[in-house]
Amino acid sequence: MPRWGMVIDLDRCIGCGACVVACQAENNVPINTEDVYHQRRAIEWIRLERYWDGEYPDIKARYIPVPCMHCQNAPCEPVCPVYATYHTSEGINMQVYNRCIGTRYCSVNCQWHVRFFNFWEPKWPDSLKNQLNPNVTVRSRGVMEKCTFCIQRIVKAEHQAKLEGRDLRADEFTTACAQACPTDAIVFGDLDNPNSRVAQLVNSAVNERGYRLLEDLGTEPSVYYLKKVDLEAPVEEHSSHQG
Amino acid sequence: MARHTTAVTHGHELQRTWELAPRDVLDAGLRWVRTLGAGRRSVALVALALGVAGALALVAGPVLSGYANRQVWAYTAVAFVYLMSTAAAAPCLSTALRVARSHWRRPVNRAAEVWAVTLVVPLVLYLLLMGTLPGTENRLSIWFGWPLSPWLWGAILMATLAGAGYFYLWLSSLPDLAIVRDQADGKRRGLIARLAGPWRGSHRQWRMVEKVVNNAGVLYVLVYVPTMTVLASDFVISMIPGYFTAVFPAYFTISSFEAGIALTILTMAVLRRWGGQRDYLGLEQFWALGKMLLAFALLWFYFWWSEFIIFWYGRTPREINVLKYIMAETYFWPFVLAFALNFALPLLILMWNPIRRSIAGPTVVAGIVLVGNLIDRIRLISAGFSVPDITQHELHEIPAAYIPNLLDIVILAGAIGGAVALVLFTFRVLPFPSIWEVTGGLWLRQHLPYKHTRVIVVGKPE
Amino acid sequence: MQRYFRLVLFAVVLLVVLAIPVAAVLARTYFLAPTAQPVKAQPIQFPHQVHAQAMGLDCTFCHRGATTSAQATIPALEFCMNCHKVIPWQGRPELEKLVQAFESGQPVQWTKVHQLPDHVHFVHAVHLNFGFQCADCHGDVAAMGKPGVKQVRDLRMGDCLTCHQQNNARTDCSVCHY
Amino acid sequence: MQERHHLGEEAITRELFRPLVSTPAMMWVGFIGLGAVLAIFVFAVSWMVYWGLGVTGLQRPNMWGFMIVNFVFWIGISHAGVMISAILRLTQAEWRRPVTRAAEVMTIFSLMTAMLHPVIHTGRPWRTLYWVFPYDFWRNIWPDIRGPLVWDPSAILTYLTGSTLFLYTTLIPDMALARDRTTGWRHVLYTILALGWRGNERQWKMQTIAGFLLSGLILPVFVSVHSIVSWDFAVSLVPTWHATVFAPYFVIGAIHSGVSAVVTLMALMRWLFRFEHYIRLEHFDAIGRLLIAVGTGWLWFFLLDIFFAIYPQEARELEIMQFRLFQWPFNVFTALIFIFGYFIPVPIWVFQRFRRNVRIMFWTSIAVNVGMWAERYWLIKPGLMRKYEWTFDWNWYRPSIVEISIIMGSFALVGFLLLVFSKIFPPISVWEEKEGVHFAQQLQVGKRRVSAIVREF
Repeated sequence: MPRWGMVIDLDRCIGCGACVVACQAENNVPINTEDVYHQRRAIEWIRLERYWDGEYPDIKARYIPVPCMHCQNAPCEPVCPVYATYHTSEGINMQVYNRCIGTRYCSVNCQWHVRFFNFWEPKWPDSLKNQLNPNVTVRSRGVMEKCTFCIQRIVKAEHQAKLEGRDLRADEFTTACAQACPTDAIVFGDLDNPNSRVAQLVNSAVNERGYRLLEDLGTEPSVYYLKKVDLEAPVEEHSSHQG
Repeated sequence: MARHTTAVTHGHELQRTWELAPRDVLDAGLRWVRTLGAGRRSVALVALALGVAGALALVAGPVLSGYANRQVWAYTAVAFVYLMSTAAAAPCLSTALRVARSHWRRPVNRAAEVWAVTLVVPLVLYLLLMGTLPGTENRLSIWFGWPLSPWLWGAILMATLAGAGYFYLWLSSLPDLAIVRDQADGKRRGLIARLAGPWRGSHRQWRMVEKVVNNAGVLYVLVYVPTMTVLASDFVISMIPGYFTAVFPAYFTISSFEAGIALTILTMAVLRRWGGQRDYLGLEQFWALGKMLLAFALLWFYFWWSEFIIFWYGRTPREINVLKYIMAETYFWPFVLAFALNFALPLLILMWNPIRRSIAGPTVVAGIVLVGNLIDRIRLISAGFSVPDITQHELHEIPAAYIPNLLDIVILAGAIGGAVALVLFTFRVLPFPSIWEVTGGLWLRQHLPYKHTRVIVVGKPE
Repeated sequence: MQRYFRLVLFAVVLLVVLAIPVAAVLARTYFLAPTAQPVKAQPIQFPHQVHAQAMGLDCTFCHRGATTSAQATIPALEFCMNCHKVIPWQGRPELEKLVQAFESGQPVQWTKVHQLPDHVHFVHAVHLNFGFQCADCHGDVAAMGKPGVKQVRDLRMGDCLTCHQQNNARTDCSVCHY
Repeated sequence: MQERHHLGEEAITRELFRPLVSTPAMMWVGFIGLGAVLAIFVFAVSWMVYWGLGVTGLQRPNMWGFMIVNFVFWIGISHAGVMISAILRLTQAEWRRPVTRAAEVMTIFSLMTAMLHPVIHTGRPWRTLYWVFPYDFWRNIWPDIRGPLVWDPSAILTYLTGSTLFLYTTLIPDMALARDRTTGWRHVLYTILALGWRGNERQWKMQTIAGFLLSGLILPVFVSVHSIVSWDFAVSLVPTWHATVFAPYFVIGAIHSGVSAVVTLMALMRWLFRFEHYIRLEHFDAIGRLLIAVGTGWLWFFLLDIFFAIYPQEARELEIMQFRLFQWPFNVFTALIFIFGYFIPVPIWVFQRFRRNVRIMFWTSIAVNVGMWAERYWLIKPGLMRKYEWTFDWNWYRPSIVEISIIMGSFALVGFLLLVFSKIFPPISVWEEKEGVHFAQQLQVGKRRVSAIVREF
């Protein structure tokens, strides 16, 4: 049974936002108009957070893409009264849209703010209706949604492997965000498969510049970050969470 | 209506109390003041000897080995905290009963208040223990770097508590002390006369005492609760890194009230069995206090559970480590015992009304609770005093359990023995039951014919 | 009788009250069960009996996607016409409709019989590959004659889950819902 | 000092049934005023269900808002009923008699109102109902009992059932009384509700036993309800929510606000129905003394919560604590909680003179509930607004007009239901009042006549 995970190399991330766009296209994420942004109700399964390092004029922009962490010990899961959020045996924190009644408790208990609520019925312009991905459910008003690690791609690959009577190969497919990343900063794969890139990165990087967001909560996120290498910066303390 | 006709169906012993004349109360009250009796005297001497042994052990062990090794002091702290949660909690019970103006409390009050006389023992122990309390810099504490914390502020609280306790005890026994002064023989006259002061029983004095006694009791409770809050924090919470809990001080206080009630029940049982107080301490008192004990056993569980569920549900590494330390692994058996003796057994026994409405039932449960409370305190204090490095933010590795040696046991027994000895010698000075309260109650109760039966009518003066 | 009237009345009222939830649950099961639905009318009365039973065609002869993809697929009209070009159709109203549709280039709007909601992703290929027969879920369609194909299996979530459990398949929600 | 008037049984019946037969002008004002607000409420709820939660002021970090705060508030109010009637019944406190009925009714109506909030607050309320009733066993999937949101309805529905039964049990003798004195539709209604009550020995015995049993059984439910509501917040990892003290703290806060609400109700009943002979100053006195103890206990837990939240010195916790203690508008809320919740009312209650002044008791009890509403808001919102280190996700919460209408409407709803209730059922328990008259005695002690109470022993 694979255990899916992701490594995001912040040293490679240039903050282009390709991952965000790819995710929106792949997963039928509603279009975030300006209004929606102003209401703070934008839905971005992977979002790009920008923060500043240093003081003006000696200032640098830093970017950090934040998808769902797919915690192995997720705080959002036990609080759902209807099992709409759920941990699969492959380590993915799933959202079952049809089951969801929209208590939003999972979002309240998610410290990464990666769960999104459909405050309005999502609408697409007619010209865009045909670009919707048929393999992904279109969510209605009143349900939560979040990054699924492109579960439709996972399922498809698994079925393909099954039909061909073989095991999944390491890195035979990847998520939309990783696929779109021009600098290859996002790597997705099976953490338990020693041949996969993600496992190699995690195992080699844990002692060097790997960390996970809000690790001290003990939720065991499946998304690892590789710290930015700043050649000019003075040597600083390793921090377990981003500040 | 059914409730009327069942008026005088039970509590035969009780009837006796309210048929007595004030003279009988006086005789009963002065019995131990006149003579303690050989058996009781030897018990007192044994207790005193234990107390002395404990003091010697305290000097032989912890004091000589100094303050550097905190673990040696663990059982001194256990003795201190145990006295604080039993003897010092009992007067709070008497205050609660007074404020609620229940009439059955009248013979009970003194049995609870008398334990205030032992407050000197925890006070001394606290002063000794102050050396083991680490300063507040470089570690977490609720004192947030106040100057001279925690020592000065804790000491002030303890001294205030002791003062309030003695004041409350003195005030509530003032009219009785005057009776003893007027009735007792020469030997103890001087002391008692000084204690009774200028009490002449004038109208003004009575009005004042009746007003002030309640307020003194409330004052005692109002000091007791913050004191326990501070002790819970200084002796347990801030000694266990990562034990971030807000309900623990409440748990500590509530479980102390439970033990205070248990101690009162046990005192009552002893007085009833060996003190000749059968007419005053009857089913009514044991039944009512049994109910209270049951309620507080349930509260013990509630406050423990409030803490446990949050830690268990939060399951951050910090919380899991604390749970492992004080409940699940290191101090697992003490915890199980404390759980059983403070909550499970009292609930299972006292949930049956026939058991509650007996003398033996509440008494046995009171004994169980007192043992349970001791084990609970041993668990918490040992855990607190066994962490080698309390400056860290959370427990990274779980320390081993602390196993007591003989010296520790002697210290613990000595503190308890000393307290018991103090109480026994107090009975030489204070009448039991409280003469003025019981006779005061006699005035307000009458038997009246009612429909087909006779009922007790209770006056409720403002 | 008069004596027990109140008792009986009380018992009856109590039973009625207790029966309400049970009745509601049963009613829900019955009225919302897909198998309870009447046979759906199709634009062309396609006789499975003739094709699958009398002629002995395999299901996958027409539903070609079933073994390789998620959808079983309904054959295109061209596929039908491979045979029906040579089979006389004049005077047979159903076949006339077919040919007419083919000639006008309008696809036939078949009515879906086995309706799974949009949020359920069922993959035919994997199930057939595992060794299931079409009839396991669809019943003996080959024997279904005149009124048309009827849903014989419940196919609600409990049904899927039970079957998955029996065959040691994964029961993660994400197997079907995403 | 009990200002008891000697009243015959007939007089008691007549006076306590008065609201049923005559409608004071103020009552009409109440009906119309509350009804108008209620209409707005219904419109707001329909609007919200139709358009979705987009019409509220909720957004990303602030996924829970006014409605959850108000839910907690009403659950708190509902704790008064059992506190007053069950605990005081078990301890046989005489002064409970005139307020039990009102307190129990308030419990039920405020619970119903409270229940409404989380339901309309979900994204798809129709789904919530569709899956709960009737339960779809054929889906082979069950609610997740690990979730506090499953504990919540279980506890609240149990409490609602229990307190309805409790109210009904105490209502039966009065229904029989009403049945014998009415005609028309009221007679039919009361005949059904009286369940053939004849007032014989056995029936009274059963009724008494039922009352005591229900009082005892409902106590654990009473404690569990608000504990579980508090765990909705405390089991989550949100800083300042994840506090062990929440359960007892919420419960005692609930009693504080609930008993204060009972005082408000007592004063209103006294003014509206002229029940001066029944709701007497001594009752305000006694309930005031109870409130001093409850309020002080609440303050202790409140301070425990604050102190031990700061104690770990964790940046997250300190950040929020600093925010809600010192920053606008939460500094105002802090002041409101302290001043209205404790430092105005409790020192006033210490003086018997003020405890015996209905006007002062009325306004102090209102002050407590203003403070307690602020407290719930203060407890719940800042944690969400400033959740964790994600400064880019910090956000303010501004309730929309829809939410404000719902909050206003919830008060109107409870008030309206109470008014309707008092038109149909006697707002003071008639039989308990009569029983109290029988228990009251006078006792000659020396030169003084002392009020006394017959007690069974």
